[in-house]
Amino acid sequence: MHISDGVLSPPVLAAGFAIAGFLLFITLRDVEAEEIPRISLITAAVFVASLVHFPVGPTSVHLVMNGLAGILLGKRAFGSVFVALTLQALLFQHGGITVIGVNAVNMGVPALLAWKIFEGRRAFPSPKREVYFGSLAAASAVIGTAMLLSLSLLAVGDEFKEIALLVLIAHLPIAAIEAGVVGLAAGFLVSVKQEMLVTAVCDGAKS
Amino acid sequence: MTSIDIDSHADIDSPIHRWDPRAKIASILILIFSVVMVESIRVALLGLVLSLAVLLASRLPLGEVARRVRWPVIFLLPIFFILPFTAGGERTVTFATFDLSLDGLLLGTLILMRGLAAVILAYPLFATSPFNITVQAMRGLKMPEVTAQIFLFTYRYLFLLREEMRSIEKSLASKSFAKKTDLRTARVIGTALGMLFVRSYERSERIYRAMVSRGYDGALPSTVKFEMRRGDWAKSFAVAGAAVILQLIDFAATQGMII
Amino acid sequence: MERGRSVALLGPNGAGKSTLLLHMNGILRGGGTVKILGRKVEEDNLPWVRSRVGMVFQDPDDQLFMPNLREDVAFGPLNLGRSGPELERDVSWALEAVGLEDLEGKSPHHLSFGQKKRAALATVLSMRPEVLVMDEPTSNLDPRSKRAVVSLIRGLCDSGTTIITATHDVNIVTLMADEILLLDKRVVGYGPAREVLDKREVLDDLGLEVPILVDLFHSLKGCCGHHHFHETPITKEEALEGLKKILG
Amino acid sequence: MERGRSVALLGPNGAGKSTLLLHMNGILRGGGTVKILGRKVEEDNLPWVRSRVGMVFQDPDDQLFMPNLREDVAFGPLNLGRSGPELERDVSWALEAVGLEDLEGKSPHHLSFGQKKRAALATVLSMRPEVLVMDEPTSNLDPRSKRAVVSLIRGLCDSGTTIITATHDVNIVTLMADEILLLDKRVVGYGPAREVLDKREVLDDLGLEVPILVDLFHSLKGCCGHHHFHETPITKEEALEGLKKILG
Repeated sequence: MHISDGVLSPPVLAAGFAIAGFLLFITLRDVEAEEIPRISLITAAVFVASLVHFPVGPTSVHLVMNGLAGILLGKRAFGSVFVALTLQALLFQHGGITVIGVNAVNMGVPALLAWKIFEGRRAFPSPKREVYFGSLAAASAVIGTAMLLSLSLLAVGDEFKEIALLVLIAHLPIAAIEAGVVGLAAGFLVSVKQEMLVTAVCDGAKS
Repeated sequence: MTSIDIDSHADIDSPIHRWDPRAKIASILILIFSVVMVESIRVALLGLVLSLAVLLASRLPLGEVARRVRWPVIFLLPIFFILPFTAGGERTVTFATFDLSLDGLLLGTLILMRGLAAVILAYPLFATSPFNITVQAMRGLKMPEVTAQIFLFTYRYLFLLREEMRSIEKSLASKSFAKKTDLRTARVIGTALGMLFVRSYERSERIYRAMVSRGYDGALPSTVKFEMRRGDWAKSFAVAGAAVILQLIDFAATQGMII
Repeated sequence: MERGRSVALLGPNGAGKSTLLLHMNGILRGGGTVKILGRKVEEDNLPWVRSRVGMVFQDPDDQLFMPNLREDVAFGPLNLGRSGPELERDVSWALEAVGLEDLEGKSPHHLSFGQKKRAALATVLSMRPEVLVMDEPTSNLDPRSKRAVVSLIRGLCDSGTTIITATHDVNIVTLMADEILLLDKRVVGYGPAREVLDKREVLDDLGLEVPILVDLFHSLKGCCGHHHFHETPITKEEALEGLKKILG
Repeated sequence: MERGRSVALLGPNGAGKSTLLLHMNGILRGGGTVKILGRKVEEDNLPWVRSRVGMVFQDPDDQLFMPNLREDVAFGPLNLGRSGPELERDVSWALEAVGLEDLEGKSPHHLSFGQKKRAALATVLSMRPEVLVMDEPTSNLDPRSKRAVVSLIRGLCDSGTTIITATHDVNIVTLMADEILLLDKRVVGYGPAREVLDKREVLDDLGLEVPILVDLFHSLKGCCGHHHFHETPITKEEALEGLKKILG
């Protein structure tokens, strides 16, 4: 879920761009040539995955997938989220151009958080650790996003208090679904293509 | 599903299409930021009119625009309807048993108009050049090389991966799978997405090999060249000037200098 | 179309072969109507259609997504509500039919391309479809794997499954299909394989290859005026028989 | 290997064909040494190798990574430092060679599969390689597109390009290769196409198909003891010629 153009105040927009620019700089400055196709393809896949509908009773929700981006790309996830959000704004008008900075922070910082949480799995020898930590990472990423989103709205003014709360509540079922889907996807990946998860570890180790 | 091809109207002939892409992007961006920052409803209305003027000048199909504003409106309408109940303030109108905040209603209207104007402007901003030209122009405006390349490759492979995802979904449907709100659905979607990611990862390795075998070493060569002509400068000054004037009028209006 | 027959759809790229196949499974629906086993394919009876029509897509990667082969093969029957020994039986049968019973615990992703093609077929066979629809089942296979698939198709056909295959491969089509439907946006020809493949001009028009043997014997007829053959041979055995007769 | 020859690598899936091709371009490097144009492929001379050895992979989508066809075709020459009219000439020549000059502004996802295959070839041709290495250039193509690719390969070969192709397609290999290298983890055989394809047992062992015509004439020899053919015919023309002689 992202904020549209026209809602936030200039200071919030500016802060969004400043933080996003800074994070882009530090997470992408040492990218090697061979990483570029990988980051791009995973970004495209995250984009496609976020178009998938999941049924919730009579209605359905879109997946957010910033947690999965964090798991797969490590610190590169921030750039990935930034590019995916910009493309979503251009192609689907989800979000908007002036809020790219804020939205990138709201979704990209929790993606980095998800990466760190997922890294925590290595202290546990359980064979199912990828599933559990994947779920935890994904749920944290969604809830983190919802909280940052609410904060951005509150920064505009008190009149957004109720809306901010509503946003937070609306994200709870999404967090639950995302925990399930991403956890199982992480379990699948570790059994089929382990190096996809290990790579993220290496990138992290380098930084 | 919505079309994700933004190149389809890039070959129309219009003043916006003929504009140097770097100048076009910079100027329209300035106008968009100016529009979303106005505080006065009347000036926001003026901003909406300006954005429509740019849109008309671009000769882009208007039906397409109507479709594009749908999503932001779905996002903004709840705000528009909730704010009158939550904003409080001194000016209220009593409607049935509710006290509606006039300030909330005005704020909602302002937000809706600013949002609409920004979305309308975004369309001529990006749909009047093919996506790769837009990215090359962004490079001309100092977007870093790595980010530009990720944009290009992500955009290129979005279409392919979307086809792959659709094929997977067709295959699920043909095996009588129906999504439900349950753990098995989460498992099937989780592993199907996992498969999509594995394939994407492996494809990225093959792509890198193909790039290296054709001499890639991290830099993306381009044949695209831009040149600013007199007309480009004129259009840029007009649009950026409009953005500045909008802010000046807004300042005057919020200070009570004009009504 | 009769039950237990094998029909091949032949046509150039973009002739609508895959589209027609998708219609048979109700995944695409459009203006006209498609009838399967005597019933129209409609929204109401989609579950019925999909339980009877099995669909094998061209790219096996699109169809294999479970963590191991056995789960993938069990996926369809599970969706149809089968369970217990019935499920076990169907899954094991399908794995044996394609000769992959030893690999059931493997992740499909780690199989070779030829194995994946067969695995994809098994995931559909396990649903025990009455009609089996296949898009390019032999494409990209090496000759040994190709022969394995062809003999599997023949076997299924003999045991009463109706088979519809879209293919480019004119040299192999005679081994696997009784009838051929020529497609180029619309139906251009339909008939027994032998007759359709003998129509050189029609095939040329569509940019399709004339099978190597048909081509050879046509040319032979053309240049030497020999009429030793009642019919143009379409299999090696027929060609050999014919040549033997001539040579005494 | 001589310059301007066309060699086909034949072998079953997993025989190491693609791996060998990758070594030729220095993308993979391992224990042994690979020599190209008389020089070893080493870290130091990789740019030299890559400017001379053009590599066409099997899946065209992996090679068309630029936003439109012209930029994709210009990618290689630009990396080699070409520019201006020289660049223009190479790009236009490559696009014309594959017959896609009208589509140069299109993005890859608007091309058909056959067009993509040819486009991928153009992206490498524009580098004017002396050695052209291709992985399954005809796979998944319909017969018309296949013929177009084969005649393109022949043309390049005639104009002095050395061509190395990995393929399964034994029936088409005679049209495009002078020599065949049989591969199954290691080199199993090497020689003129005619001789290699005549070795039935070796091909059978590898699980490869015997070309249809070779198969037919072998059987003919086997059953009737005819020795009218000095050599087993490998093309339709040879077969026709031979049969004509017999039939008088």
